Amino acid sequence: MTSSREVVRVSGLSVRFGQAVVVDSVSLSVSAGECLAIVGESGSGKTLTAKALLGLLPDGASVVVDELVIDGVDARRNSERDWRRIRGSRVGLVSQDALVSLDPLRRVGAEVAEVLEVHGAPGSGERMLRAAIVDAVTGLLGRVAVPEPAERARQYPHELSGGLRQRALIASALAGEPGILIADEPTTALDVTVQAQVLDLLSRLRADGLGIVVISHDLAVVAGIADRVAVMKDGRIVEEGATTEVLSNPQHPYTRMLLAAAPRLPEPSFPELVEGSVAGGFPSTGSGGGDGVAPVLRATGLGRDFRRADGGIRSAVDDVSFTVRAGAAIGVVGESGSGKTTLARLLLAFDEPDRGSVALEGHEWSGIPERRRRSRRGGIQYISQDPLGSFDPRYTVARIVAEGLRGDARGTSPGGRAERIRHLLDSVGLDASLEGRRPHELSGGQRQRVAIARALASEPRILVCDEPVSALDVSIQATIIDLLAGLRRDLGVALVFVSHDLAVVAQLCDEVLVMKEGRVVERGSTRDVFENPRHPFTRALVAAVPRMP
Amino acid sequence: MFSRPGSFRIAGSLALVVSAALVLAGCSASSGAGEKVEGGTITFGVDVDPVGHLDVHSSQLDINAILQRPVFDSLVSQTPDGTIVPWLATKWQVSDDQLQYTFTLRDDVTFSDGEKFDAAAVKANFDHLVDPATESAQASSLIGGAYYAGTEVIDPTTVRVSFTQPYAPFLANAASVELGFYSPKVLAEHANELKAGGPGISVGSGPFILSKYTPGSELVYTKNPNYNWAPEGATAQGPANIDELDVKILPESSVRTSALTSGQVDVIGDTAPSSLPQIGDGFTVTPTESPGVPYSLYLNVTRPVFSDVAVRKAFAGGFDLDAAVKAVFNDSYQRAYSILGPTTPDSYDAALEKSASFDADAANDALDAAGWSERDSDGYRTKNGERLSARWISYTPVNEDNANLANLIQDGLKKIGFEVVHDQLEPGAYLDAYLAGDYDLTDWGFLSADADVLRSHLGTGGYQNASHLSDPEIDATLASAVATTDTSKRAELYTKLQQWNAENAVIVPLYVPEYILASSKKVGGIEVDIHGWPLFSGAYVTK
Amino acid sequence: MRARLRGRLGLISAALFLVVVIVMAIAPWIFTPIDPLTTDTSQILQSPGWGHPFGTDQTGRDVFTRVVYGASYSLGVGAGATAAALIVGVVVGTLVGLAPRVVDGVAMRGVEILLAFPEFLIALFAIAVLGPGPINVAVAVGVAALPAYIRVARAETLVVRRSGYVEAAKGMGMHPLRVAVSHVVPNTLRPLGVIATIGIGTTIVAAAGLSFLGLGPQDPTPEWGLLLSGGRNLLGQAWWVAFFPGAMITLTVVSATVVGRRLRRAREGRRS
Amino acid sequence: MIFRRILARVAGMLVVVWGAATAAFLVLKLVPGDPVDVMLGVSAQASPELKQSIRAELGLDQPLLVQYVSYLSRLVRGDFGTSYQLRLPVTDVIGQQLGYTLQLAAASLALALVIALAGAVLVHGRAARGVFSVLELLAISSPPFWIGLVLLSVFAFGLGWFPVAGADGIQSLVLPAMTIALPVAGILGQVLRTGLEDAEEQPFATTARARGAGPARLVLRHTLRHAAIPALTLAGYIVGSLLGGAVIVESVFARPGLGRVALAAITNRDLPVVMGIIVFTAIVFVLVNLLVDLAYRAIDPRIAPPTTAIRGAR
Repeated sequence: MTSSREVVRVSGLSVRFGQAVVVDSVSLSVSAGECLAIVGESGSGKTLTAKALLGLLPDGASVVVDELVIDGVDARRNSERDWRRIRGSRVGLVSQDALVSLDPLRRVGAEVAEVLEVHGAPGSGERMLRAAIVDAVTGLLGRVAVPEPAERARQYPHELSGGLRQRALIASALAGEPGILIADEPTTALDVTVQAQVLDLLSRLRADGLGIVVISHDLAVVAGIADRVAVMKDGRIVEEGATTEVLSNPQHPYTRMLLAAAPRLPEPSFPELVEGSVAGGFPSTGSGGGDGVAPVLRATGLGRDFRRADGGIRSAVDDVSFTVRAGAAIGVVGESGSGKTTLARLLLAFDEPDRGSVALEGHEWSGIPERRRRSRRGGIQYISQDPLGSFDPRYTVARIVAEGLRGDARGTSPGGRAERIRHLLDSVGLDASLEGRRPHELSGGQRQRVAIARALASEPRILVCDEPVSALDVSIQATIIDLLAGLRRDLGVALVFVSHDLAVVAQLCDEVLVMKEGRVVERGSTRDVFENPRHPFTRALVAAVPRMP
Repeated sequence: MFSRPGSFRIAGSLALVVSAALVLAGCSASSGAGEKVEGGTITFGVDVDPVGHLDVHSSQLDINAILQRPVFDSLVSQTPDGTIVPWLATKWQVSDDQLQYTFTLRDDVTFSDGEKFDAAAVKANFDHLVDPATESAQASSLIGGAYYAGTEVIDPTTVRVSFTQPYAPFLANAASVELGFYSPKVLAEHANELKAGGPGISVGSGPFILSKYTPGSELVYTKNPNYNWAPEGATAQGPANIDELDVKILPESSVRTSALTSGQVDVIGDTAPSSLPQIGDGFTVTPTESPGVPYSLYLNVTRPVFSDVAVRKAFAGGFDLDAAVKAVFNDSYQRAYSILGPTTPDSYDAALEKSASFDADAANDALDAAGWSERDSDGYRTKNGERLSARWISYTPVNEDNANLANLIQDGLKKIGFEVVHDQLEPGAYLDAYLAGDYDLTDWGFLSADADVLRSHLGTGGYQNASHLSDPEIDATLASAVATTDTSKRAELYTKLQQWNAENAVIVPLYVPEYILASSKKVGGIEVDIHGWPLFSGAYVTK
Repeated sequence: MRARLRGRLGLISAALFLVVVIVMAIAPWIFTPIDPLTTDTSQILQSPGWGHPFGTDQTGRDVFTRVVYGASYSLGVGAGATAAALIVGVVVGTLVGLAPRVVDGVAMRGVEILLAFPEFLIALFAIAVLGPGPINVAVAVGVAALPAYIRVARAETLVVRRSGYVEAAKGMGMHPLRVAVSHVVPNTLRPLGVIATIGIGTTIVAAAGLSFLGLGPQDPTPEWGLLLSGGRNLLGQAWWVAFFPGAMITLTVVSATVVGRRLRRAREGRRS
Repeated sequence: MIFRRILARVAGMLVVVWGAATAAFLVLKLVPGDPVDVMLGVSAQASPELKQSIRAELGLDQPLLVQYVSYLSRLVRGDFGTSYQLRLPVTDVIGQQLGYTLQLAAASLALALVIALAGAVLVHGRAARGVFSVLELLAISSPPFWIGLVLLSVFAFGLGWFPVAGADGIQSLVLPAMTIALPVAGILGQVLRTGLEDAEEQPFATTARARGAGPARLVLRHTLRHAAIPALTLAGYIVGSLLGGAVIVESVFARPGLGRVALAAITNRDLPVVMGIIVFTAIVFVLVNLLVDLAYRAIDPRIAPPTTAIRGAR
């Protein structure tokens, strides 16, 4: 590691906007063939640090730096023109979500070719002929393991899958053969199995001698690829060291907190393989309250079809059955498009099933007129990924929560109501002083708590949560999960918890359904499923989850 | 017809009898500053597009009369002093009972499409213009309306026009472009397209040929090289001097003015008096006072407010007309004193000039005496709780100068406690109100080269009798005036009528409109007729 | 910081100007002691000066006074026609937005046909049907503005109807009528109100345009478009007769637009 | 599949034109007053017999439905009827004047595009953009007739650089085209600029810059296409401005053209011409929307955006 050439050397980097210091005396260095991970939560300054390495800080940012060497070039006094010479040729950028990071209006090949058009042939800088560029683009796409690279080059980003898009984005960053690659949350938008493949690719590139800086909010993601980790908080690097060292023996309390907050998945073992689906049966899923407890919610053979653009039929949910008993917590996991959200909507009767039925508290819930459901809706409540969208922007927190109160509670005296609202806010850990705020004045965590308070207002028996913590920082995520676990414990509320994040489900739920293409491919107790996955898909899913050493 | 700022001839369209005599070889409107050149092009900016009204026999637009004169010839011609001279007819004879006019025609005249001009052509044209299918109002009344009996061919060069009653204005009217001649071939083949007009359709025997027409934009005339039958005594004989006459349609008066001053056009018609200072000295300006009834207010004597002659007189003298006309027209147009314009042949009573003047005290006294002595909260006079108020209807669009004049009049009358409500009505609504008599006063000026115009304005049941006057004595005077060709006798009768109106204030004349022609010094030889309209047969450009 | 102050300054002056114009429309006599119809043959075409800040016209009327009195018609038409179009637009648009898909489809086809025409041409065609006149001009510009409001109201209704909070309300067992009253309508009205603020400007210009073409009120009524039209032949000698009414229209519209945009930005800022 | 889509599209276009034609027919039947009176002019004292014969000739004595069917069948054959006022077939009236208006519209559009693009692409820096956006606001808010008069009095009456009126050559086109172009350029410029600024903040722009792309490349290869999408939604509004502007500008500058015809037809209640212009406008808009859709598809490979153009965006 020390023998290699240094490709990035920064010391004393500070970035400020007006009076606010957003990056504070950051120093770091990366050698060829080394991967440095910068980890931090939103607002920690990690992305700005990365952008400073490309000279891409937004207008209004003022930079002070003692040392800034990019692939052998002193970039301290770089003009915009100087930066342009470096970008792409000496330092490449891979950002989150290639769907928007590749120009959606241009073909993939054109995007990959851009560096070559701007800088000419890598090394020589000679102008490249059209044909040479096409060959080079095909070669680059092949190098990042894009199948049928020549054809893919002629497609548009939206026509590629998420994984291929991200690979194409990496190819475009590699086109100028830079010494250093800045990867800003390169896998955040990807499904876990695809994420593993992209991380694999990055490791391979590192092995080929590329210096890589990975920016991530997720310690687990970087654990497998980074040689060293720098933890950032409030613009400063609070801890830096070899990855294994930092993860196993964190020094800074913030690092410790991050590690503690990150949900973990137990190490799986892969015993005998069972082919085929286990769906369709009606296995006992009763737990928590024991077998004698009546089911709160029962789904029987649920199916829901949608018409595809080409006229065909796609079953978003197909033959799904399960039972939720009082106080139970069931996780529903799967990758994007697996039908998780459609299932949640069917349970909530926001949508009607084409096949099968849902029963709530022993009475039919699907297939009846809405007006017959209305009075019973208080019994089942919904927490969405986007709480802000679920609030009327004109309402105050108090009014939002009040809306959730059941008819009888609404009828009580104003004082009683106010008391109840305060109690609800208190139960989700919100200060009563927030009552007068409007949704846009709240933080993400606060919003989710308000949403939960509103849901609790009608004293539901069951909460259906659709990715309730995906948009939150890991520390906030942990507190919301704790809150939900506490509510379940204290109030006996059952949970249906839809998530792409196996670790979160493992932490909160005692049973899990694994969905793929609308069907349940595996089910069982969380421990069983995650520790001894039997279905190949579950295995791949579990195996792909990044783990900390 | 509704275009001239000076003469708002709404009612011309309602005409039974209108006379519009034209004159060739009139006064010269321009004399070039440089050396005269053969050929060349003159551009002429006009205000109105005659689109859809190009048929001389049915059109009622002044602009059509101006723009078709170069193309269409008439039997006779009239000089600015009213003298009738031979044109396509070399001589004529009027029968003793004044019911038959026999014309002897030139035998060397051809239409520009090669057709021969002869007695049959005259009959074909006159038959056409009285044919109901032609929908002619103007030309059919010029030829005598109900008095017209018919036209017969005596031989190829002799034609006779007959009347049921003596009709003195006929000769003057025969000089008008409305009684001009189409090629008989056009009448036979293109009768339905005459209104749309254009090359190959608007075909006459005149010194110019309409060669291009772009509606909304321009008309181009090329000279008729065979032309050799100008009116007797005209300064320009033979073919026209210029090769081409380009007419540009420029509706805004300010636009016309600056088109002239910037050299974009050589001549402009209907120049706004207010723009004269802008035109300046480098140009020739030829104003011609229009004959006929000046721009006037017609007080409806059948309505309570104006049935009292004292109120009418108070109205007429109750506002400062001199100041108003001066303010609006900048000394360009003269205030009118009589119901006939000074240039109307053989009729004008100059004795009336300066006879009437603004006298607010007299008007106030008269109104007090007439019983309108109380005032309401708005300062208007009342009688028996009824406000002294008159409804003035105008036909839209009202040109700006007249609108300004109306404002001054309204405001002036307000000061003596006389309310005038000015309703500007779109044509349909105006016509409804007009025909129903649902108004106290209305306004227009009526262009005419014969004083017989008064018959329709003052005669019982006359179509322009907006005052609803019905006076047997007046009717008798009008009837004897139209039946005599003795000019001094006519003048005497019309003077009587003018003085009668001055006493009775049935019509309140406001100003004498003028047709103002302005031309660049780069062109010369343009003459104007009795209306002030330009004639281009002798026009030339200079180096 | 400076840019923010400058933006604020623009907003404040725009709002102030609007207030002044509104006061002009309601109580013109505060600004000028003169009657807008009073002529004075001794004061014809005076250039702007102490006695006549905007000069005088061809009959000696004070242009400033006429501009002040003109505010009431222009603003009245602007506000009245816009309000009428807004109300009808919201009612129709919301109903269409809440209606079954078939009704919605048919209605929107109709609106799209109307939307195929430029607003000003619709107003002109409306005048062709109604005939010219001051009231008809107001009706015409209102009719012309209507399709856009229907469309926006419907689109907003659909957005609100599919929004998380309406779903949440439904999930709480709220009656659809109550959902409509407490969520859908108020949230639909907000963006429309903002659009309407800007729409007033468009309407004023359209109405003035019709007057300018001689299809609206007639002289001597003081109306901005008509005043402007009255000055068009005087451009060479008395620019002020046409200039000030035009400037007044522009400033009013600019002010309405600035205020409307600011409201919109406030709204959008809240949303994201 | 594609064939079916084209068919559906054409059917949709026909429905819009048919709707406009029907609306025009119905609404204009509501026009008060006897069309025959209009036709003859207020002046003519035509006998009732003559009026009746004209009415019969025009089919006005038929039941409404019969009139409607014959009106549609004539439309299909391209016969828009005959102008009451001009005594010419409506197709001729429109045909004669179309050239002038197209000329004006094309010149205005070109000017507007040049101004808007120059303003959006070339104007940099906070202060300059601020000034430019104020100018845009003024251009958008000023009534077109006022802009026309101001341009006239400065450049034609004052400086004498351009002719005051008419339709002779390029010179006479400058001021009228500018009058229409300024407000259009104002709106277009704003939309383009906002579009460019939005696109510049998108991740793909950062990626492009990270590849070393300079500002010119960024605009030309990336952001301008993105900015063109919202600008395209203005197409309907712009064509509306061009046609509506033509009515006023042709009047102010004494130019021939469709706008003048429309205004004259409206003031004279020349119903066949009014109907002809309505149907003509509908056809223009249907075609414009088709072009806009094609342009969308050419610019944006993703799902096709809504088919109708939005207007009134200010």
